Amino acid sequence: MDPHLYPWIILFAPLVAAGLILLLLPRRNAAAGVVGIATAALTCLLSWKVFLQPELAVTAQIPWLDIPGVFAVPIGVILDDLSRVMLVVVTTIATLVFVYSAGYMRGDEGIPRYYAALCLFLFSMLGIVLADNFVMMYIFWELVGVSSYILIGHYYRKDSAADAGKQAFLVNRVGDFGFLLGILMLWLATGSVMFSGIEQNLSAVTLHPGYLIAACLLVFCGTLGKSAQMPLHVWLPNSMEGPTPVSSLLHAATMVAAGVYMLARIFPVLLAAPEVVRDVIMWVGAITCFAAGLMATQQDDIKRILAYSTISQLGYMVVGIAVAPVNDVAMFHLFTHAFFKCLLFLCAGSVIIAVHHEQDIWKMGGLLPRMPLTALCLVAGTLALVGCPGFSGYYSKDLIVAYAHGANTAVFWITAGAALLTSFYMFRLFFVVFWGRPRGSHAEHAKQSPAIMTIPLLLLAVAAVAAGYPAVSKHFFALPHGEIPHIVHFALLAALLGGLALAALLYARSPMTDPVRVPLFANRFYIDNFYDWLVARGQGGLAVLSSWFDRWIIDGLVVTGAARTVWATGYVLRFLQLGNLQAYAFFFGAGVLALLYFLVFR
Amino acid sequence: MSPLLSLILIPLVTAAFCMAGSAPRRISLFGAAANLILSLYLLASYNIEIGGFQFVSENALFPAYGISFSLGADGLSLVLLLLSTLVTFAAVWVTPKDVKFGGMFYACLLLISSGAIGAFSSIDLFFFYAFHELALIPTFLLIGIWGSGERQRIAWKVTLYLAFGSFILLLGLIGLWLAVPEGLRTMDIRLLQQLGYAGLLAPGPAVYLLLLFGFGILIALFPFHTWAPEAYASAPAPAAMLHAGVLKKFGLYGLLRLAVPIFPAEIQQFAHLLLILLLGNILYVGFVTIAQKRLDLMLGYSSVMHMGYAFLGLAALNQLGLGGMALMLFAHGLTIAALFALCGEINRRTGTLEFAQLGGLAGVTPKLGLLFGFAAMASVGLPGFASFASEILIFFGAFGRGAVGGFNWFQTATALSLWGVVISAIYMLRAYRRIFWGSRGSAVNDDLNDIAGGTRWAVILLIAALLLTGFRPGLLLDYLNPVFAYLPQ
Amino acid sequence: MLNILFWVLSVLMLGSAAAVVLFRNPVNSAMSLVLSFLALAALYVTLDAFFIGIIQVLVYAGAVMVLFLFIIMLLDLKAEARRRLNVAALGGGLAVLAGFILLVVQVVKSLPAARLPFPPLAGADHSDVAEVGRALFSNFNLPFQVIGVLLLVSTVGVVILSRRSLR
Amino acid sequence: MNPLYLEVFVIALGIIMLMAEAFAGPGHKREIARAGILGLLAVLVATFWINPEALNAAAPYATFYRADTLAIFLKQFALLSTVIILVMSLEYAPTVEASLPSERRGAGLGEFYTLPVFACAGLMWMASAVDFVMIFVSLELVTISFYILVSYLRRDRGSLEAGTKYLVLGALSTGFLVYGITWIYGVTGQTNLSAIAAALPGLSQAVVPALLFGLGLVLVSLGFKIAAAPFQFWVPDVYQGAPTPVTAFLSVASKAAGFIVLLRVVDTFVVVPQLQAKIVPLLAVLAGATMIFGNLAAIPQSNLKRLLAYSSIGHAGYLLLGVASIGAPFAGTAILFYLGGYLLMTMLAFLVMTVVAQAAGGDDLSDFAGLNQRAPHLAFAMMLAMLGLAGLPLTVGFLGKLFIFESAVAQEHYFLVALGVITVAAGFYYYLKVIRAMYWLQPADPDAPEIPVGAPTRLTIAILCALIIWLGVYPGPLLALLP
Amino acid sequence: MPTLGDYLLVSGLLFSIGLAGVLLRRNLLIIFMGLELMLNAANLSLVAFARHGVTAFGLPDYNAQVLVFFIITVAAAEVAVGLAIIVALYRLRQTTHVEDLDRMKF
Repeated sequence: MDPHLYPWIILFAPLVAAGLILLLLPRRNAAAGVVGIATAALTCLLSWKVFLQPELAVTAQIPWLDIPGVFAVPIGVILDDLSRVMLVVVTTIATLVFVYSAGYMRGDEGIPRYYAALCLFLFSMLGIVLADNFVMMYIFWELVGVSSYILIGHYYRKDSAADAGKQAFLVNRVGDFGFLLGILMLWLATGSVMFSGIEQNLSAVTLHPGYLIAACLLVFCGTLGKSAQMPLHVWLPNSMEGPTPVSSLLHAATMVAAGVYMLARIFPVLLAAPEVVRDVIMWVGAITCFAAGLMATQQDDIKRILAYSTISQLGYMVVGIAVAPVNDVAMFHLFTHAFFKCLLFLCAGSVIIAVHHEQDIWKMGGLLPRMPLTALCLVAGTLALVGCPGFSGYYSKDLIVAYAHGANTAVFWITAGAALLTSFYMFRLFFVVFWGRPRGSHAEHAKQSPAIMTIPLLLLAVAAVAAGYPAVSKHFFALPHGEIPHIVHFALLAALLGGLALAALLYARSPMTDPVRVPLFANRFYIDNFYDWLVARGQGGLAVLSSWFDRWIIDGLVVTGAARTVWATGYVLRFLQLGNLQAYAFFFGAGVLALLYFLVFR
Repeated sequence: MSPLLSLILIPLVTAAFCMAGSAPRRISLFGAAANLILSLYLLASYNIEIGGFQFVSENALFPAYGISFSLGADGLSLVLLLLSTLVTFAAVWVTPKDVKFGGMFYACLLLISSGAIGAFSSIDLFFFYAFHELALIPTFLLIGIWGSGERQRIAWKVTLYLAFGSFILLLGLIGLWLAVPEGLRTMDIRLLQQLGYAGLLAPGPAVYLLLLFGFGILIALFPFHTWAPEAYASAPAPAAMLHAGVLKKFGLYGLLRLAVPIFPAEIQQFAHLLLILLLGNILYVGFVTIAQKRLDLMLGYSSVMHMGYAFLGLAALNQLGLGGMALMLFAHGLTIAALFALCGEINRRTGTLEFAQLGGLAGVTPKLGLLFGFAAMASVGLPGFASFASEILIFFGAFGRGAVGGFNWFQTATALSLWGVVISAIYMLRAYRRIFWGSRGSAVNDDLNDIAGGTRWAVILLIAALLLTGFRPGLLLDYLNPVFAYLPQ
Repeated sequence: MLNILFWVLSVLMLGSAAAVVLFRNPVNSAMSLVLSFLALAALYVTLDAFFIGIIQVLVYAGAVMVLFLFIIMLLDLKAEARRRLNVAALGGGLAVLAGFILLVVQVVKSLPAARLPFPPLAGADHSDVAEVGRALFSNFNLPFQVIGVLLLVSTVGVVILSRRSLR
Repeated sequence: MNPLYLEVFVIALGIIMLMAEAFAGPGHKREIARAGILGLLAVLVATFWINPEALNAAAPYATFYRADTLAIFLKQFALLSTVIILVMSLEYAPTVEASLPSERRGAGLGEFYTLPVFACAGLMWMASAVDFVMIFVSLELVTISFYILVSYLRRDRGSLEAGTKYLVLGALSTGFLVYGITWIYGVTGQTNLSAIAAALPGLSQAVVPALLFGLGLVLVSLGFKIAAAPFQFWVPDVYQGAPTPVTAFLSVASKAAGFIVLLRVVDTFVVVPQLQAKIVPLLAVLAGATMIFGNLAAIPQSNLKRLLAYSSIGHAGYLLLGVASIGAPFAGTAILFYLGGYLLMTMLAFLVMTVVAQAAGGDDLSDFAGLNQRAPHLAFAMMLAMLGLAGLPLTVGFLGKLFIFESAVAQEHYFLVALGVITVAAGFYYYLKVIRAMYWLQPADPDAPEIPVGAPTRLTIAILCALIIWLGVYPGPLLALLP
Repeated sequence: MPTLGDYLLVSGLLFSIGLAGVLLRRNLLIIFMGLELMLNAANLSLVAFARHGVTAFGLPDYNAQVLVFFIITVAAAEVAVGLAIIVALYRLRQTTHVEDLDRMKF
């Protein structure tokens, strides 16, 4: 088969699968699963093929929105190192998660819906990866949003799930508002929506630095929403209402990374833009990664802990984009993070299954002997995440922190501190869940999950360990070989050990409840409450006000008022018809008088 | 007989048969289907290379005034004709079989349809106006007899409001006609457009404002919008589909037909006013929409809100904006029609549209939930639906009027309109979550039957059309682009 | 001499006309109406309109008045029972009247010809009965026939309206 | 054929009908009406074959009588409306019989059928009258016939009351008319319109007030005829009280004749710019007042006859707007076209009303409740009439308004046009009230019997409906009759 | 020698008196008499004008007098019909008073 068709097949196969499942197999659980997995596998296979033949370049485009001579938005694919790597990551992980889901979702009523949505997501995600222009990226950007909305709301009967889905979509829309506006500004300045075109004509904009800054920052809003950076991070923890595989695929490994990927995609623009842009990005990332870490330390829901950790890690990547001279640095961390965070989530998933959909870590405990395999994987993932030397996270995270050190000392210390937090809450998780005595009957009788779930775990565990080795990463990234300053190594190692020690100190004796309580962290700095207040009071109040105005002023006073006036006039006029002949004669005479005066003497 | 004439006459004749009596549903379904097929045939047989008005037929009625019954269709008309026939077919199809006074009900629907078709396909000013008025009385009857809630008060309000609007419009048209230099006096829209291009026709701002507000009232331009939501809330679902989906588009069509070619200068002159008003539509009405507690009212307000985007396209006055506007007429027509159809279905099952009493409906009627989900997503402008393509075009068109480095009126307006996209997501998702997700509402119980039969297929038809044109907007843009190709960039 | 006659007649006519309006009893009103009509006929004569004067006497003072009196007798109307005086109507009516009179006076004043005396007539040897008759039956033939139809119609109408019971 | 004969024929027809009435047996009264209908139709046909050249310009009558297109149109107008009136009277016969003191049934019916014919002759003369003398006598012929017809139902309080009101106010306006003619004659020394027009330019500035005084008085009495505010007060009461066919006759034929005379008079005087500057504003004011009063005061009405009375005032307003726009090329045409459409729609409305009122026993809106379920065809016809009167496109009524407004805009009566739009919108309200009654409401008595409709009436209704729509789409034929 | 103006003034006053009868009196018969007075006033002016506008032959303008003749005739007819109506009204209602005609209003 002509390899030039590979990207198209990769892109559209999932869509076809989604349609197929939705239309033909609305009741067939097994078949739906098979179709879904097969599709994912196919895309994965083809992605590897594409990855392994770098000379393959596709220039063909499908015209989508085309106004001759004025404006054209094609559907086209761009195949460079960036998208090749991303393709591989996405499809591989997706395949594993698809398989894992078959086990995790067993017995669920909405399996076809689930797989259809997963396929739709895969389609959209691949669209983002392959997009060769901004509008196309925006299209799939929206589509991943909606598929995430559907998947988070998979258990739609649960009010919490329904709300979470809605919130995720809306928060992303807020981000996309800025994103699209940024796209519009860049288009107006460069006259093109193609990434290539924008980069070529960028010189035109540099005359208006302010304009360019605004444009870049607005585009960055897209990242804020999609990659859950402060202050738009609130939706990601709530999205944990969705099934765990979804959390691992969308909300840990791939979708949330799309924001970073987008920044990497427009990296040249960011470089060309004034320094301010990258400073802002850097600070946002730094703050996010630290604050999210703080919040993670006080969560009790196993998935929420991981969710905050994801936010924090995304923060690292954003920093990486801002501080590193090449986008590969951030992409490298995205790459490794995808594997180990996905792994962690899948472990959490199997734990949750084992304890009958219990997610509160304070009802678990002592699972190490009962499900050793899962525990092993989880440890691997944790070590990778905390950046233990020899594990993938070590390489990628250190690189970012190193560049941060080069760029800005404060940011360096913040990121280092975040590393400390990371190791603390991860080991806290480990100790509370696996260490000591079970804290409930479910935890008592927990047992290792079936093979269909454990096999993906093991594969991912391998990846999580090995993905960082230079021997591996050199095939994927062209990383700069700068000498990493010792201070960085020292600080990070200290952070790791410090976190571990602190966690062990507090939780190794497996207390029944959390010995430390920091309401500020537990309540996520009350940011969510602030947003709730804003939506309820601000938006709701404004809405009610304007509705009142519409009802009583515009409609009531103006429209109905006018009508009433006419009606009343008629009512008054009719009472001139007294029915009395003498009165009529008088009116007649008066009329004559008026008329004659008007005619003769005016 | 010219195909367009038969396109107008088929509904009329069918309506007459319905009045006469037997099996009105079957007859009108047949008639609507025939019309749909005919309009598709017209689209197919329209020659895009040649462009311009085709299938033209003229017979002069009153030379002194230049009135002649002439029909013709260019790309724009054809797209709207397709919209009309599609929605009519769907509306007839979703009509409940047990509707009372069936004959008259279908007759009214078909009359509205035929009026809209006539307006879209006449190239004579007089009939362009007259055909639209044909729909006024059927609306009055539909709301007054079959409406819900305060049907009588609302029927009065709507009819009088629209009558008033169309008389303002009439004044505008008279002014336009009088502005034609003596000797060239004509009501032929093609000639008027030619004169407009040639700059021989300068009726001046007053006439433009008359047209803007005359049409504006019909389109529910802020602040003349208050008739619409109540009307759609009260009207029976098929009537709401036709009125919101097709009839309301007449105003925008008229602006595209007359204002754009003849009043480009005035549109520029009053662009700021227009921008302010349309922001009223998008933001102010958007917030009003958020505050609604009933689905039907919410949909009514949302349809008002979306008109704001169309006006944004008009204000942009370039090929992008106008193309997007034309595309939006089509997309929004189908979307709102589907939504109202489903709204009617929900009402028939649960007997209420109060969010407070609904909830968890998707568990009981999954297909209904799925279809509503599609329609709602189309309404919030999700990519893949024609709505998205049209909005994108409009936004790019309007923003394109901006200046690099600065941030002028158009850019500001576009930015604020973009926020409207967020607003529409807010209320649509909230409605979906309140009705279909979450825990069961008081009006929802297990023995509600899922959507089925004609309604289901009608809605699927509408959504399929939306998806098709969303994936390949070219299908319609190929017809629309030539219409605005003359515009300067 | 003619001057005095004119003023006497005018005062008589206007006075009796006013009496028509002022009397409470219809019979008295009718009587003073006769007087006013007779004075008017005399005024016609002062304007050399002998034929019109005679017609005036015959038709009005004769036929019309008889009709009035006959009806008054037939319905045997007494003096109006004193009803509550409608002040508004009275005031309004008087105001309108005053205005109208003012208007007329203004107009008459404004007319230049009004100040001139009447031009003399060429001799007194013409019979205006003949003149009027000629005009009536030659020039005014068409209107004359219309008047005929009018009289026919009114005859029919009167019969229809006033017969006690129709056959 | 000489146009003079037309009136002669009509008069002859009337006299024959009177004779027949005198000698015909009790059961044959209806034949008289049928004969009248046929005769008038014959004359109507004849109007298409006359040639005005046959008029001898030298003949004495030539100074009184003119047979231009305007006149011919109004003659046809009068004939057609009289025919319809007679058809209506046939349906109305039971009421007449019931409210006359008669020894045997049918007494007095013959005259009821005959008087309209004489009135018709009067209208036809009015159409041709170009001399104040002629105007006066023909107008009085019409007026006196109407005095009799309005108060015809002697047993009916309403009818007599209406008759009295009409009589007093009509006589009052006659007085003003005569006085006005006097003054015009006094200033110009002429009674013939063309002679006056010839004399006007030579007049000195000083006599202008006197002239305007006379003209004003004439306008007053014409305003009374066409029910222009503030001389419209008689209209609602008289229309409501009079026998329905007579009401229809009043509101269509006598109004139309009034407008023709008004047109002729105004045409005569506007030739002098100074006078035009005085007259046109006056007409504009009258038009505005009339539109407002008619349309707004109609809104609260609940009796259909009274409602139509107010609406006819409103239409007089629009017609006056046309007269005020005299000088616009199409104004004359517009007015006549409007009148033509007005005839069709009003006659249709009254015809249906007569039929329904006979069956329902009243002409309140409540008597029309649910008519759609009882007699869908009648309801449809009524709806058509109402929509036409409201001025909905594709009915002849819309074209009329369109032409009038067009002329008004051309003459830059912007304020009046705005007023017109508002009042038209208000007009929708009360016309739709009728439709609402017929279609929304439930009939008081669901199983009421079928409403009987005579064959001629059915035919007439059908023709009128067809004409309203046909002329609304294709005005050519009607326009062909106009100057 | 009285001028045209005097006659016009007198006739104007007569007209006003007739008008007064219509406006102020509430008895139909008197009102009717008032109407007659108005017509006669008009006649007086007409005759005066006729006398003033002497023709070429030095005679009064008889056309005007013919008009007067017509007016008198019409007036007579009007009186006949009017009185008939009043009689009919009286038979039905036993009144000739305008304020009793109040069935139709508003």
